[in-house]
Amino acid sequence: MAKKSWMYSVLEAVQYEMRADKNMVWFFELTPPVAATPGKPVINLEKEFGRNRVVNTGIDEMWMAAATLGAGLAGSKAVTYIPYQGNCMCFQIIQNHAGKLRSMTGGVASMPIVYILEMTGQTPGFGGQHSDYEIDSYYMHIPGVKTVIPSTPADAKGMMVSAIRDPDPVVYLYPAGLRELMEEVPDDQYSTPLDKAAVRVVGSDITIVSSGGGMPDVLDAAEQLKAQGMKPEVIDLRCLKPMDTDTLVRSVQKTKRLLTVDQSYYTLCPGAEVIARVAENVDGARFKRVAFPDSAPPASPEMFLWMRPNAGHVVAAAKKLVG
Amino acid sequence: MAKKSWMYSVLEAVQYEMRADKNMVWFFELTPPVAATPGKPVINLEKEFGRNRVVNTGIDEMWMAAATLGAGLAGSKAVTYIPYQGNCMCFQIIQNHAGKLRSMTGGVASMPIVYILEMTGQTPGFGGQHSDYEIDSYYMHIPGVKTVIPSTPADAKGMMVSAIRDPDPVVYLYPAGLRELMEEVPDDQYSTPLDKAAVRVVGSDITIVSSGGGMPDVLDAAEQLKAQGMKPEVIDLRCLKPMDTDTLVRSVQKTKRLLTVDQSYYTLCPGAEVIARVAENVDGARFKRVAFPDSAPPASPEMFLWMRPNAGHVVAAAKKLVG
Amino acid sequence: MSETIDVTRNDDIRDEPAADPIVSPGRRTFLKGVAGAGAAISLIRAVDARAEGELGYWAKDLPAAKQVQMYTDICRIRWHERTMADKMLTDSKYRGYDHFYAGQEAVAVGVCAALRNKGNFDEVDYVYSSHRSTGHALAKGVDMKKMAAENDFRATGLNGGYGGEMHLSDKSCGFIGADGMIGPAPPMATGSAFAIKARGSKQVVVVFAGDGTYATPHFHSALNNSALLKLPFIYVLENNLYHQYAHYSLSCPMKDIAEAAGPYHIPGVVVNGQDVMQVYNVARTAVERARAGGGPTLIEAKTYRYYNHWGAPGAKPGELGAFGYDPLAISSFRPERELREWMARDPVDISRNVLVAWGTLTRAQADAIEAAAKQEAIDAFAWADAQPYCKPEDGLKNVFTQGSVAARQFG
Amino acid sequence: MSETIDVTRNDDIRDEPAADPIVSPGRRTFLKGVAGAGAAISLIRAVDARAEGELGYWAKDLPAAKQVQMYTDICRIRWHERTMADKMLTDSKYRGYDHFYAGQEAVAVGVCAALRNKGNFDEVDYVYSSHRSTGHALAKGVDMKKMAAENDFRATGLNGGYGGEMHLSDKSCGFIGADGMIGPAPPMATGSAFAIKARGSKQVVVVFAGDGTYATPHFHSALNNSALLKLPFIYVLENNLYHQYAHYSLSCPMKDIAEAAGPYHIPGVVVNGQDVMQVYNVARTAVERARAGGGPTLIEAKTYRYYNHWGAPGAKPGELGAFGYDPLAISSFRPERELREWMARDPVDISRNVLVAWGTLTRAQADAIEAAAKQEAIDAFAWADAQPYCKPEDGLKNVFTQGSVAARQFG
Ligand SMILES: Cc1ncc(C[n+]2csc(CCOP(=O)(O)OP(=O)(O)O)c2C)c(N)n1
Ligand SMILES: Cc1ncc(C[n+]2csc(CCOP(=O)(O)OP(=O)(O)O)c2C)c(N)n1
Ligand SMILES: [Mg+2]
Ligand SMILES: [Mg+2]
Repeated sequence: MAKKSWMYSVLEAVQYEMRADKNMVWFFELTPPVAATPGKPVINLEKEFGRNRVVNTGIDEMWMAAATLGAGLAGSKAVTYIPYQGNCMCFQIIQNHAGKLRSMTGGVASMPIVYILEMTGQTPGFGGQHSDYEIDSYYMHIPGVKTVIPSTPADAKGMMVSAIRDPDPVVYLYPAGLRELMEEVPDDQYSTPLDKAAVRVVGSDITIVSSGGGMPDVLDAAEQLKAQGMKPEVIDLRCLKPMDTDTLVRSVQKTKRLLTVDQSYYTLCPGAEVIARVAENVDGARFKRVAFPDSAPPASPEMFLWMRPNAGHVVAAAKKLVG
Repeated sequence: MAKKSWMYSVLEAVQYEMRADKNMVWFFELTPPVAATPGKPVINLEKEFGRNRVVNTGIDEMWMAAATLGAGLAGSKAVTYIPYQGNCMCFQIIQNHAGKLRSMTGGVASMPIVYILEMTGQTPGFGGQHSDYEIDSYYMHIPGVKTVIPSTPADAKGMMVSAIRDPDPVVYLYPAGLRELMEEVPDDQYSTPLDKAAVRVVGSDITIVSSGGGMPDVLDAAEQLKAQGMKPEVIDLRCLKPMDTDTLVRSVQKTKRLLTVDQSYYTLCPGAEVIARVAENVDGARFKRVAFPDSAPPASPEMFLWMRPNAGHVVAAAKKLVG
Repeated sequence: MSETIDVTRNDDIRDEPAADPIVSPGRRTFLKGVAGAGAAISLIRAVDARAEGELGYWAKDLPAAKQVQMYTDICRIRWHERTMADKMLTDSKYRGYDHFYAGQEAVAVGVCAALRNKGNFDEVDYVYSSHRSTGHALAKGVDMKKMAAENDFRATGLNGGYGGEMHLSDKSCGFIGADGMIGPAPPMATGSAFAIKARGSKQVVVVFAGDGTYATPHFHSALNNSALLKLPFIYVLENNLYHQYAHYSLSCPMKDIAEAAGPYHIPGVVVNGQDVMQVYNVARTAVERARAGGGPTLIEAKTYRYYNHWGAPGAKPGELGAFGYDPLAISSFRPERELREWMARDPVDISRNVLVAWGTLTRAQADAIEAAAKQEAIDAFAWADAQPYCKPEDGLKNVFTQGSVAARQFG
Repeated sequence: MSETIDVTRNDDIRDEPAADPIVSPGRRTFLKGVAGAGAAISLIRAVDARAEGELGYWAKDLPAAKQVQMYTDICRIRWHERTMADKMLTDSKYRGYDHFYAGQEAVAVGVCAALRNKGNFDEVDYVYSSHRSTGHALAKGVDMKKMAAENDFRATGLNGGYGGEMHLSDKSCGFIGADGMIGPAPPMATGSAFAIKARGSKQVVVVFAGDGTYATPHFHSALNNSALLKLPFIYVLENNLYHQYAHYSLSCPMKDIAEAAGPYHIPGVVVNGQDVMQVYNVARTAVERARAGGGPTLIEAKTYRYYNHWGAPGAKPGELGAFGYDPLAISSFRPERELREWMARDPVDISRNVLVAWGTLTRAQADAIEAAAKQEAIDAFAWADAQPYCKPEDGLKNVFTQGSVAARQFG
């Protein structure tokens, strides 16, 4: 047990699995799989496992995705880490091949692979392509891949273990804004399921649902609301697909108020699916979404920070919905 | 006025605009822009405007999308027709470039372009990649492009005129299952707005919302329901983004029942957005979705036809919701 | 050769490329040198090599049984195609569609004859195929009956009726599978080759891909990454001159697509795809190179398809090939004379003539093999016809390895 | 030349490539023949051509004013970079980040000197740029003040603060714009070239792209389609040896990336990117070819960046270049000696020395130009500093041409 960052927790999980399985491979692009955390040994997958298993490619995320899939089809576990700039370069391969091959081959194809897709959305000043947070929606519509988005270092580790051990393709979204989060994470290998949401705060007045990069602000907002006497229930989706409908429905049956919070664009954000599932199953509830407007994020910090959902927005929206 | 097919209506619109604007170009892949309809002259854009303006490319839909965008940035109106097999090969270009350049350049970039993206979803026997109907969701989450999906030849023409004349990029989805639809379509050039849903059937008991390839079955179901004494209101979305929230909300305020019908996969289908928008604005309504399961479409006709939403499914779901 | 010839697949023979026998070392060394040089441009023209006394060194070493197996497989593919075409044209209950491989048989068979087609999944060589998959599947060792059932979407088909022709897959012989998209298969195949190199399992990966794949962005990715990483990967580009209704010159700026290998500093080889022995020679060279860690090869096989792009339009029951069908009056639609010219260089005839000339088979034996192949195809389609249809609810299975997804069409 | 030199941009001079004067026809014809041949492999090495007495024919014909403008632009870019580096290192209120272009100035200036940079939007030549955009923008004619304001996200910046460095765009001089993604800009640029050809407007499109773009799938698409359609398109590949922290040999199987032009049957030219006159020569040849309907050219300019990939880490205020920064102890991080070696072949020095050697300028005049360029940069950043910040609500504008989108962050 030690305080670990998101990426350290992930690489710790990977290192363990790569030691256990000599065939497992890792594809990266330019940024080596290296992580350090105070008091723990540096993890450097490239150094430890060599360039024969841990390969640095050119700038070709389509190839990374296709090669990862091909490695999986050859029976080797494979993971790739795709930087956020390339997280849609690989889209078609995941959508049309990784997501469909098991069904199309009637169960013959086996793909024990993980796509770590970096997301940004956190950095003012980079503009449109380098500050966007939108791929959660694109990837959760794809059938045949499990799309998850851990929001804490501990989940990051446990869900990476499950993702690697899962015989099906997993899209593992990494909101890079969580890079600096640190928490106590067990040293042992453990697994966290790929189909369960987490109730982070138990309450009864309103259900607030978010995921990934939205969670820190939502938890902050929940503290503020509690300080003001409200009892919010906070759910971290964690798994976008399959989505844990039961946990959502059970909560809103209790609270009758549902607020979703997304850093993704409003139209067809994950919250739309959350609301639709709950609305199909719970009568007489009230609903509200907080999300990024349907606009590419402008570079200017003034514009960007005003548009990106934050704790203040969540507090205000929750009060409106409950009040 | 004459009976025209979907594609004839579209090419008629394009032919008129290309005659009016000598700079306008068309990119296609293998299948030439040719359409015939009884009693009317054959339209052949390649022949009429020559290979200098109407170009046949290799199998490279990424290039088609990028080249269309580049032509637009150079100030020329440009349209491309991308076959369904390639309708995600071009995804990243539309998502990250066409969709963002206007915002990223602070309004400097101008992109008078149209992406006709063919969809399938209708053909049993082709399997996973050749029978899917899923891109409506992917493309409607993108900001900065208008995503429309006409469902009738008359709308196909009017919305194509608007799309070409629109200064912004338009993703114009073409559900190829509508290929055989014929209806009276005016010969003159006219335009249909890119942001208005159409109320196809006026009713008061339930609002049924669908789009594109789902419409024929929904209209059929509405007839059956009317025959059984129900008064369904049927809305054809037509415009997925921006979505005509007003028309939806007004209808459900009246009916208090909302059924959405999609051939897209359930999770994050367009109906999720429809329900979420209505649920945010109408209290006390009841909601239900009919959609394709979260699975790639199997090739076997028995499996595929059982899974694809049809009129019978809509009738049964409507009765459940109203009853 | 004994007088009775067993035309069923003899995998023990097919799976062992003949051991290196003693032949003129000077000549062999020369040929190997050229093929393996990895020079910037090592474009080797093998077209009509035999006519010029240049038939490569490998084919001449083949044991008779192996030669016969290759001829047999060509016949089996041919009669599978012809039987299927007749089925489509005459049986309205038949639901399968197909992209026919007839005319290109020597490519699939010549290449697969140089591969390991049996063994554990980490021993057998892998083949990635295209939308035009039936020939590749049979050459690799897929069961004809199960394939025929799959192509008509039967529950007991090779892939349970989920896939059909464009998604055939059979791990038992290393047939990773067909893919209906143009482009992605080659880079996917390089990923399998990477996994093989990483685990040291000494397998080789072949992708069969059309001339249409040259223009895809994936072409560059597959060749560049496999060259950089020296992967055991062979790109067999079957240049049948057309993609759908477009002549390849519309999307390729060169005459020989193999020229594209140059900048990657890997061998680019042109071969006469009608002659199975010539195909075998270049494939075997590429396979040895790949297995020895020498990296990838691009093989361009010049060939032709006897039917149209898709289905059997223009064809008549009992007759080979499709003529005179040009629905859209497309400018670059193939001329009928071109087709007749290629049919005069038929892969079945060529392989039969070689074996007769070499004294491996008599004409009568060769005819018997072809007749047996025809019967096998007829039997396979009859078997398929008797298989059960799929259960609708099974459509919710096989999304993931375990369980099934929820029905959503009922609301 | 008069003693007083105006260092502000003189577009009339910059926009007219010198008319074809009388030079030795034999030599010119030879050079044109080589460059324009479109032979399968027309790889021309221009590195050190001047040292070997091979300086091309175009540069020698340039009027003095044009030569001076090129030198001036090199100085302007250099001092823009240096001033911005100092700003980043010393002014905590400065919010801009940057990918520095210092060291590569001769490429942007040599290429843009061969282009039309003024005129209506259907007359001016187009430039597509990369994430490393400031040098390209200045060479093409973008206003330095407005660019500096944009890079600090000011409301009155070139793009209203929406874009920043990676999305600079200015139609008035044909600067279509920067793009932060690696790959898509080249195929997009070919689309502009297609539109130009279709409308017959005789413009030329240049894309500046790094060595990192070679490995992208888009590289093949851009070259293949522009070759097939004979588009007026020039791919200027600035090979500065690294993409981020990876040496280009990790993703390119050849020494000269220009070799990749071969299979497309278009010219592939290597040029010394430190010498503006050599760059101008090859660019001018490519531009004339493109404008005359001869199709595309791939130019590989060998060059180097003096700063690290991004921002100013390792740099010190007032000093040129960034040394000794290697945060991740990355194996292929550039060695300090490599940087020093390239700085010894500095584009500012080289262009200054050429002009002094040719008698176009005295050293004193050249120094005065550089001093004025420095002052211009200082003034530009001062102007930018005084500009207003953006209004938050304006973030909802510019999604579409008309109107604005709804705020959604408030629920
Ligand atoms: C990405 C993509 N675009 C378009 C298609 C439609 N399509 C199917 S086969 C084909 C032609 C392929 O030609 P080629 O690669 O030469 O193979 P051949 O049919 O000649 O065997 C095309 C364009 C597709 N399957 N995938
Ligand atoms: C598709 C994509 N993948 C990754 C990145 C991240 N990235 C930004 S710049 C860069 C290196 C580019 O190298 P090169 O093309 O040589 O240009 P240079 O930086 O040397 O000017 C990378 C990988 C990106 N912007 N886009
Ligand atoms: Mg072909
Ligand atoms: Mg570089």
